[in-house]
Amino acid sequence: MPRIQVVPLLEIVRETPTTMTYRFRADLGGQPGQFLMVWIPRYDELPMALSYLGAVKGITVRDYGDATHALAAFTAGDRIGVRGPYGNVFRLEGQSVLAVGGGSGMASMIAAIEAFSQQGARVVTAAGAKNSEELLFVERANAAGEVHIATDDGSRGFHGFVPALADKLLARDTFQQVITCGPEKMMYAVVDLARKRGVPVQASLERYMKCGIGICDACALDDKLVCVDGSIFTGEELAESEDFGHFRRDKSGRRVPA
Amino acid sequence: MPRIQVVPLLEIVRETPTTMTYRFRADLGGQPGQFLMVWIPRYDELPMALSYLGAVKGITVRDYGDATHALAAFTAGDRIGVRGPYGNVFRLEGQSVLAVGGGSGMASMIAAIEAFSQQGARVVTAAGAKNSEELLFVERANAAGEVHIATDDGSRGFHGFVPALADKLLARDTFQQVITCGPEKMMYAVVDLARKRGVPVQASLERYMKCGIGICDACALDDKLVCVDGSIFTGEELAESEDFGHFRRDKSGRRVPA
Amino acid sequence: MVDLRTEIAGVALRNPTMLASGFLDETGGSMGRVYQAGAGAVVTKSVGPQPREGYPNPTIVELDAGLLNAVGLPNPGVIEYEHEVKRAHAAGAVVIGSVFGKDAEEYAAVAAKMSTYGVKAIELNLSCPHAKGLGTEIAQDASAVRDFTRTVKDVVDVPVFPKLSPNVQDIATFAIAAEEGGADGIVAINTLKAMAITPELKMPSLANKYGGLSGPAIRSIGVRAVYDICDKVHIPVIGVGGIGSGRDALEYIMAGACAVQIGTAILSRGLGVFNEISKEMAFLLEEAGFHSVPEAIGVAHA
Amino acid sequence: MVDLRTEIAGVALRNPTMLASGFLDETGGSMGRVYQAGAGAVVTKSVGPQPREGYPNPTIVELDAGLLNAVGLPNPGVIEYEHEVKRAHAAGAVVIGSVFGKDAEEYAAVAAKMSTYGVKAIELNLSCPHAKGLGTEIAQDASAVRDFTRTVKDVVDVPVFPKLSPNVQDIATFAIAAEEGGADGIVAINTLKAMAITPELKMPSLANKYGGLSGPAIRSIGVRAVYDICDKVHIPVIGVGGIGSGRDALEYIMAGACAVQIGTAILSRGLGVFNEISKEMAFLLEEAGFHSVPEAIGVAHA
Ligand SMILES: Cc1cc2nc3c(=O)[nH]c(=O)nc-3n(C[C@H](O)[C@H](O)[C@H](O)COP(=O)(O)OP(=O)(O)OC[C@H]3O[C@@H](n4cnc5c(N)ncnc54)[C@H](O)[C@@H]3O)c2cc1C
Ligand SMILES: Cc1cc2nc3c(=O)[nH]c(=O)nc-3n(C[C@H](O)[C@H](O)[C@H](O)COP(=O)(O)OP(=O)(O)OC[C@H]3O[C@@H](n4cnc5c(N)ncnc54)[C@H](O)[C@@H]3O)c2cc1C
Ligand SMILES: Cc1cc2nc3c(=O)[nH]c(=O)nc-3n(C[C@H](O)[C@H](O)[C@H](O)COP(=O)(O)O)c2cc1C
Ligand SMILES: Cc1cc2nc3c(=O)[nH]c(=O)nc-3n(C[C@H](O)[C@H](O)[C@H](O)COP(=O)(O)O)c2cc1C
Ligand code: FES
Ligand code: FES
Repeated sequence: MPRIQVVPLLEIVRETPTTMTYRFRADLGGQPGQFLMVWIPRYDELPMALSYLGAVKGITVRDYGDATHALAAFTAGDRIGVRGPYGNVFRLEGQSVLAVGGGSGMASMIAAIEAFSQQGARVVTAAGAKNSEELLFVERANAAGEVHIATDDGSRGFHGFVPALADKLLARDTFQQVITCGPEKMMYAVVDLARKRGVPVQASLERYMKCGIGICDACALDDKLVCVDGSIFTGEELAESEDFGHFRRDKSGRRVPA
Repeated sequence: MPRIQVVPLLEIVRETPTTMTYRFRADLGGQPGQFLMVWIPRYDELPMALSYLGAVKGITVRDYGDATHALAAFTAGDRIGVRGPYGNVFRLEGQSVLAVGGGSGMASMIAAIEAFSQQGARVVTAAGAKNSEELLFVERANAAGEVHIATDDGSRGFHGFVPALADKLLARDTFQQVITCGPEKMMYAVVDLARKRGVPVQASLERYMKCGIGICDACALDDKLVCVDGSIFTGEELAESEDFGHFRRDKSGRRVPA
Repeated sequence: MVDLRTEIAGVALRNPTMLASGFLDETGGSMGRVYQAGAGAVVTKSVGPQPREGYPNPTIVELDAGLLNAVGLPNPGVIEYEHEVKRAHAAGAVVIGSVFGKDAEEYAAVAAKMSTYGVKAIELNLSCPHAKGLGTEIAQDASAVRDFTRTVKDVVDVPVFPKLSPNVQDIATFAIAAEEGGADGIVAINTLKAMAITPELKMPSLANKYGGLSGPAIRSIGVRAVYDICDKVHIPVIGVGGIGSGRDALEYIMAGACAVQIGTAILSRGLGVFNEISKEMAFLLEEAGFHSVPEAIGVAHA
Repeated sequence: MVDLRTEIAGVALRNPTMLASGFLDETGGSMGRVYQAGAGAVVTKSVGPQPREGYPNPTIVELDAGLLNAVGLPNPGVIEYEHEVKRAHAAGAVVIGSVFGKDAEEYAAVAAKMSTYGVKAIELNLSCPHAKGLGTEIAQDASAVRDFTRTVKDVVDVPVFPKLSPNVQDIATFAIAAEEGGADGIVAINTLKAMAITPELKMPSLANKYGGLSGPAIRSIGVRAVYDICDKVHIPVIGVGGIGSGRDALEYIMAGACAVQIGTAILSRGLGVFNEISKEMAFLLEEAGFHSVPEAIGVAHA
């Protein structure tokens, strides 16, 4: 049996002006934080987090470059290929969790936010975006707990970057754990401030990927592989990293500024 | 994992002047009547019935041609390759069974004789051989039930061929089933007389084999394959056969007189 | 419902699954049975001018992902083989006669004889990887492929399908040569040169040491061969190598094959494999919006 | 206890398992980790003169019995790659530098540069089956293999190991040519030309359409290649293709290889595979009465 399943898209939901959710049935599991390799026929194969884990899976994709733009033109009934789930899982480690999401990073965290809340934890979400329209999964996070919002342009909530909002929340409240996903500079700030306050933190990293299964080295981060050792790393791991926040690998494997 | 297991010979027992039993441990099952493909390194790979089914398996081989002769010189510790078990199984179908064995044919039946007896059936064995020295597994058959003997030279028991002995036993006693293995002419006679008396009969046939797994057609009998449809056939199947008792296939696939 | 009928060089098939040469086809009884079990046609064991015993055992070894064999072209010879073809025909089978020889003339003589038995086509085994002097080297010399094909074509009236070896640099070159020689179709691929060693015995696992690899292991090699060939020739192609499901068969069809042959999968799926693969193909074709096999042929080239 | 140390053309290895080129060897961090996980040596990703992005995704497809890939030789270029080799060395790794180029001069230039990084040997990737103009055609022309090897040999001091393609009629011919060109050893085999099609999408599964097959599917093809090569040349051979257990490795060793490379098996067994295979080899060698790896090399030829 092939590892790739070709599935028709059942439903496509616009989440923000640049972000869509694609729903499909596939014969695969999936836990909070895991991702699929998604084949957009004739364009590319890309890693995408599972934003819905139930019987009808979902991925939530920002129209970013060529392939994701092509995907934005897909309609229900069109087919994509999926394989996975890959990567490790957000682990619940305390009774109160602060989830800090930036932009489409919320797509990787929303399943964890819901799962942690179902497991009885108190989950507070700090969701950031360029502007109010680009906020992702605020309702779902709200159903799972308290939500605080930051926008770069101040069009909703806190005016500024989400790490600053997170810092305020950490200052005034007690959290046993932080999880984060978003642009790497943002996560770098979040990991830094969580560590400074002694709160355990898990961050889901993004790197260019080819195989997704730990053989090609495309996703190398120091001596680790984001696809199999991650995509979620702990604050301790990241504190030791030379690459995190500073370098990534381009498609040729060159180490370039992140 | 390779399908062939290489096993050291644990014990070699001379059964008759021309026949030896080879014991070995192998990680395979085996039911009465089934056979293995036995690789005699540097010589040949041959089908051999399992004469012992327990933890320490056994095959019992007549020193017949080049390969079996070479095997006769093997000593404990020497290695052979085995794969299987292959073929179908002698089925118990009544409360009293007549087992008719000719020469090394007893090797294919002895496990059935013992198993049927253990399952509570009355098993009478008619064992035939050229002479008293060549009689095979008489003690084992004796421990499982009554044994009658026929030798071609009259050196022990009934003087004559075993089908004649079997006919006498069938005449004076009631059997619900006959099983047989031995030279094909002998089995032909046994099948014939059992059918004439209306007693269900199963015969284990020998044909030249290459694959043992139903793909090469070397062992064809009419439109059946001895390796997977047999080696055990019922009297009804054999009554319809054009080949049984008359033709076999040589190594080139030519149909030649049996 | 999807129409599974297909056609190769005028040979009509009730479905695109054929029995591959060398599997249950040394005897007419078995060929009839395979046909009745659902194959669209049966290809005979490769038959030569004389009876041939083949190599000593072990001749067949099961590996992780396929079968390694060096049976060495055992066959009863073309004269005796008439009975087998007759028996297969009596059971209703559509029979394609596979032949080999030591040179073009012997190929032609065997093919001519075989064609008198009423076979629907001749398959030229130009590609057995383990019998020295019998087809191996032939299939590795494109001009020989052309000449052999031409010589056989000159003496038979039925379509001629050379079967090509994958043990070459560029199989399409050989397909072009076959087409130039007048071939009515191409069969690809035969087994790959391979060897297994049994470390516990410190020796090769086959008596012949060398053998040919078939089964799932070679499927992607066969699909590529068919894809390449179909880019280069205009005659129909029959795909073979590692097909064990309707999906596998469709890989070959979409690569450009008109029909497929199945061998090693008999081991895992039994004789029902022909029927089952036909059904699986019909299901997948329907799902993909096709109404017949010909519609799907070669679509992966788009 | 069996002594697992072995040696190839003067390169001493703590055990005969090496990381195959193309697996976790684009970065020094990963190479160091693989070495620390137990590999006897690591072969770098094949590196060329310039940075190269490779092909678009999908580049890797998992099949029943192996992996199909068309990554297209992505690499950071030999200049940048110095950092990676340094990092691997810092982690203690024994590194063999794999190189490619568009012609003999480019091979030589890259090899010369690479050899200044302290690699223990140069592997010449003469055999990538899916990157046009980069090695593919080279490895299919025996005289080119000789000339390329000679040109590289002239500019480096470390041993040179051409890596050969199985996509040829007779791989031993190429090994002989490499030996004539002054090769210090041979690596065999690279991947087989292959293709997978996704019928549900009616298209090839790889963006590049064509790819190379690795993994269990090709093991018996690689064992045969090594066996053939060892019959024909006097230089050491490194076996690669489908090795996933100590038993598999011993097939290659008994066919004549001095050492083995492991790639695809990382997928099923993880990085522990090097250590585990070493242990399995030691166990089987001991059982077979051997005291060291060299004793077992080539015994299947007896
Ligand atoms: C584990 C993981 C989970 C992800 N989950 C999501 C998600 O849920 N939603 C979402 O919108 N995005 C997600 N991404 C990022 C997403 O894969 C890229 O943004 C997307 O590939 C951009 O592709 P493109 O072709 O449109 O852009 P391109 O124009 O091709 O590239 C733009 C940038 O996207 C990134 N990119 C391109 N191809 C890949 C690739 N194969 N692997 C990784 N990054 C790539 C690179 O940084 C590149 O510079 C995830 C990435 C990873 C590693
Ligand atoms: C299902 C089955 C179970 C058998 N069980 C036993 C058994 O328990 N004990 C026993 O002594 N014999 C058994 N035989 C017969 C045994 O396989 C042959 O007698 C043996 O192969 C002779 O080999 P050889 O090389 O010594 O003789 P050769 O000189 O090679 O051949 C002599 C004759 O043996 C037969 N033979 C040779 N090779 C094969 C082969 N590969 N397959 C089948 N027959 C072959 C042929 O009839 C041949 O003409 C069995 C055969 C079958 C089919
Ligand atoms: C045991 C065996 C015998 C074969 N004999 C022949 C033969 O006589 N002529 C031939 O053209 N191909 C022969 N082949 C090759 C098959 O016809 C086929 O090309 C190959 O097995 C690949 O198909 P598969 O993977 O479906 O088995 C043989 C293969 C096997 C395994
Ligand atoms: C993803 C991938 C990338 C590869 N890249 C290279 C390469 O850059 N240079 C090379 O010589 N071989 C390359 N190969 C071939 C391997 O080194 C090896 O020869 C082949 O995979 C067979 O070994 P295996 O079955 O253990 O994987 C690559 C193979 C794969 C699967
Ligand atoms: S994407 Fe290939 S190793 Fe991570
Ligand atoms: S021995 Fe091959 S089919 Fe029976």
